[in-house]
Amino acid sequence: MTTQLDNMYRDLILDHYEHPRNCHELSNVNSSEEGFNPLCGDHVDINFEQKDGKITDISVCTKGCAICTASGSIMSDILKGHSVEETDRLVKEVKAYLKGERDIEISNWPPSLQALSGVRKFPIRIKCALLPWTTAELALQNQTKQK
Amino acid sequence: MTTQLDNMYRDLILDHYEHPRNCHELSNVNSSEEGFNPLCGDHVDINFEQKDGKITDISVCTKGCAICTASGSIMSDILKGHSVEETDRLVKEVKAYLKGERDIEISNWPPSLQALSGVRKFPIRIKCALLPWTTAELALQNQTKQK
Amino acid sequence: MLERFRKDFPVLENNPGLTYLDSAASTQKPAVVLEKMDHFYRFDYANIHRGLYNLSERATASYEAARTRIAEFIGTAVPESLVFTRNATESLNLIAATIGEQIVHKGDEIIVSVMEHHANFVPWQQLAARKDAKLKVVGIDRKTLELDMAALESAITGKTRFVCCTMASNVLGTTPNVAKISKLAKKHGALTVFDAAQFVPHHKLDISTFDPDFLVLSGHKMLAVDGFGVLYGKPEHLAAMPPYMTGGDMIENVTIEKTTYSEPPQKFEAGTPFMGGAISLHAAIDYLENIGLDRIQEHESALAKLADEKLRAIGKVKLYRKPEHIHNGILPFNIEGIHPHDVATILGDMDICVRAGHHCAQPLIHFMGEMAMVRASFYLYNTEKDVDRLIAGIQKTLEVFHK
Amino acid sequence: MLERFRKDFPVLENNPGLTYLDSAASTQKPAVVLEKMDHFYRFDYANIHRGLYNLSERATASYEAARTRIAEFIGTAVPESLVFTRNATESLNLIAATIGEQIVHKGDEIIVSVMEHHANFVPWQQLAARKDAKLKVVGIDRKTLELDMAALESAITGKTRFVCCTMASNVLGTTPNVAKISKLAKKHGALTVFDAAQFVPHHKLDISTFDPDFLVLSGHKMLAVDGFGVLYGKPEHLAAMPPYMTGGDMIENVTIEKTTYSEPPQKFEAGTPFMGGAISLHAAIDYLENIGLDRIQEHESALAKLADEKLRAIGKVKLYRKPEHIHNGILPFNIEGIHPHDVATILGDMDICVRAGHHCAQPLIHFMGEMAMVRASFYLYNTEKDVDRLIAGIQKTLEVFHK
Ligand SMILES: Cc1ncc(COP(=O)(O)O)c(C=O)c1O
Ligand SMILES: Cc1ncc(COP(=O)(O)O)c(C=O)c1O
Repeated sequence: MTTQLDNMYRDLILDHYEHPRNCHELSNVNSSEEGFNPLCGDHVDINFEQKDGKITDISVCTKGCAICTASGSIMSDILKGHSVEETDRLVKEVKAYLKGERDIEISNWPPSLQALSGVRKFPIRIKCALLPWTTAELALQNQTKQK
Repeated sequence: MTTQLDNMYRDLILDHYEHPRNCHELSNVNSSEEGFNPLCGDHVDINFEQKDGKITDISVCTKGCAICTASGSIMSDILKGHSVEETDRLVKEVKAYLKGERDIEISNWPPSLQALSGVRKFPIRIKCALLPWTTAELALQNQTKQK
Repeated sequence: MLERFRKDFPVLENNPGLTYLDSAASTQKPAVVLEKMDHFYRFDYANIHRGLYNLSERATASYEAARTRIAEFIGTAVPESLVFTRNATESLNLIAATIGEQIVHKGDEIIVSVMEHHANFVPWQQLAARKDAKLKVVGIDRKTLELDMAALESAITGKTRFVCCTMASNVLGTTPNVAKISKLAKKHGALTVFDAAQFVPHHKLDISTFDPDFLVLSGHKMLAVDGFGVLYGKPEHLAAMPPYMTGGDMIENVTIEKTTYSEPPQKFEAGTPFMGGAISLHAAIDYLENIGLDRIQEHESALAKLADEKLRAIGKVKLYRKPEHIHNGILPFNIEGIHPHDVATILGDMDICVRAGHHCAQPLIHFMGEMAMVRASFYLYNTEKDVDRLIAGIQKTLEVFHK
Repeated sequence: MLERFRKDFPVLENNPGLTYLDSAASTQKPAVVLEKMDHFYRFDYANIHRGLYNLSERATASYEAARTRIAEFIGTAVPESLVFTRNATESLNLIAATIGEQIVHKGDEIIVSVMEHHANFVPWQQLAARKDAKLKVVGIDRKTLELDMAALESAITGKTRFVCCTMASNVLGTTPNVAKISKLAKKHGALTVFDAAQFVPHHKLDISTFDPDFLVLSGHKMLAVDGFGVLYGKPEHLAAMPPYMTGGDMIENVTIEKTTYSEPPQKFEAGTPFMGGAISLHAAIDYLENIGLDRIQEHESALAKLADEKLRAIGKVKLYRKPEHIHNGILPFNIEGIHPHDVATILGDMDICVRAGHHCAQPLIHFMGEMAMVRASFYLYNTEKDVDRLIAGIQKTLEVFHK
């Protein structure tokens, strides 16, 4: 087995896959979106609770592959408590990084987020890692539009 | 130039091309048909005058290549005076011979008709030689149906 | 065994260590197929039809010889009943867009099986939607995974215009009884459309035994190159159908006011066709028949059964087919708790090529209660070593996921 | 001159004595194109899309690299605006059957030129008939053989939905002013469909200079193998258009009730595509640009002009193009009193390959008052010797017919 593969299926990723965080009912949903990846049949359901421009709670429920599930779970851990603006910036940064669009310094990212980097060596699986992020972005955009 | 080609463009053929016989008005048309060959744009117009099961007059007017024009002209010379049944048999024989469907003894054919044999070496041109004959056949069939 | 034929496949020679188990998606090509096609381009190439010179006559002859050979291969003596297309998908779309448009009306019914590839599902679903007709989906027996003939019998009525069914499921490998289906359809005046894309690489086909109205296949699934497919249609249907595409080589006469069309099959082959594809399928059929489809079927089934046995022994692997039903190389499975795409990625990393996902058969996958499946598909060039490597790969996958 | 490239073409090497003057029907293939395609099948072949292993990723990368290269070649930075088809004919049918069906209604108008190939004529004629719309046919100037721009200007109205025009006539070689046509169409809110099949082998194309709505081409007319064509569509059109064919690889989600489709270009590429064809066109473009289209155009025009001159000198030959208008290798002519098919047969017998007939452009041939024409078409691999052989062939033809 190649080290690239090892790198993608790190224990941290597998742990998030086996025990995805933050899939729960929210008392108050301010924005939501469903995402779908026809490649894997991955399906992700994202809900945000917001207050005063801050994400007060988030729910991410994934049915899918390890990469997508872990990515969504990691994301849910990180976004909680951030401002909507910060979130938007981070989502864009993660997307750009995964797609390899530009050089991005990730050493100041939370370690769990850094663990996603292994997927960059598997171009066809990048979509799996991206799905929760693009879905979150859409959810926040929808919400912005509604205002 | 190959002898096959020489054989196809015999003087007799060229003469029938330059001076096609029997393109004229009939006083009494009993059956007629137009034939069209999309390959060359060949067009042939055939009219029969019949009486008591005999072909009393025939008109064949062709706009087309040397092979088609000559074939129609030769045919017009031969069919006149034949019974409809004989004609039908001869048309079928000529078709089968040109298509190479079966061995046919042609030594008792009129020399002008034998001259058409050169076309057999040029499969793509066989259609040109066939057009007047298939059109004549259709004309006679139509007439039979009308009875 | 067929070991000695493996060396005929350059991709396998040029990628040492490759275990190619994705032949149901597309087969590799034997050198002789590539060489015959290459020879055509190096010696005989010209545009066919209407060329009044030897090169074009030779190209036309090769193209039409392929038609005759393919006709013989599927069991018809009428080469003109074969239309050349890009792939099975186009063949099916052609049927739906021509005779489908002609004969399906509001309130009519179209029957498909739940195990169709999207290519034999979506065109009918869309036709039904356009026409306000009803799409009836016939299920499969959950135990045997065979087509539910009883359900088909109760679904079919006098309003049924088409019965569209695969001859071999690309996911399950099951092979419906086409003779029965054909008979039933005829009784109700429905036309049959059989998708032989996945059948004909593995099983001897003889359409004269069940008289389909339409049948389709794809060259790239049977050792020919991609980009070339076939549509068989009964001559009387082809004669009555309007053309699908219009343009050069399919017209009889064009005036500004009006166009008249050529006879089939030219009527359905607008524009310059893929002559090289026809030649490659001709060569592929020669190659397949030289080995013998019986032997190929026997070989690939034996490998699939062996893999089935070894996977069962591992435990944790869910196998969908019963071993006694395996009679071709298609083997679908899943590992508990590991998504098929992760399985395929780990196998792929070890150069073991399998397919994972919905296999363009979402209705079936949902019917089976799954999100996706892994499919290993064996063909004539696979060996027991490929089985061993697959097993090693699955074991590795379990390790990675700490199972 | 380009003499040294002739040896790159195996058909010419393998058929000594062949004078191939039918490149406008289809070009011969350089060895490098055949080799790159062959290499693909021997090293990298697998079905693209959804394959989670290296071989499939490589195949996908090669296929998409071809898209990027072809996009660059025609002057767009958006590879997704290119849909891969079988040939120019399919590309045109696709347009007529999707957006054509969408936007043409009763009383609307479609404009075509009289010099269209049937592929860009019949689909519009049939669409107009289906929709009870009006097909307006714009003529050409009988002297210059150029498109009659004044006629086009007076034909176009606010009801015109499409202006469909060739960029180079396959019979006359004339090249309409697409920038003017495009501007005029935009002014009236009509969409443009340009047939570049005969233009792009000889002339540098840069769509950014005239911004067409749609444009089509065929690989086999520009050194690639047959069976592969391209449709360029503006991204906003492609996004709004319904799919043409449905099936695998073009869907997002299929349930028994409903199907949703992928984004363009996948939406229009149902089923397994012709990957080898894409790779061959990629290689062909590299080869063409390496020589330079300017040089090719110069070379072939010089040969056509030389032939023109020598044919005029014989007398009895009717030449349709004015020498000063020749700027590519297409040369139509007729011999008085000898049918074009007889001319081509005699030339063919001498291994001189020309085309005779209506060239899939019957409206034009009739407009010119002819039944048929002979067409010699020169390309980069032709030489002055080919011109000499053509002249000798014509002289022989006159002899045979005692002229
Ligand atoms: C101007 C023009 N358009 C369209 C076509 C059709 O090309 P294809 O047969 O490759 O679809 C041709 C080829 O003859 C052509 O010359
Ligand atoms: C059963 C079946 N039908 C149709 C198809 C579609 O074949 P193609 O992509 O060659 O059109 C496939 C290929 O995946 C298949 O397995």
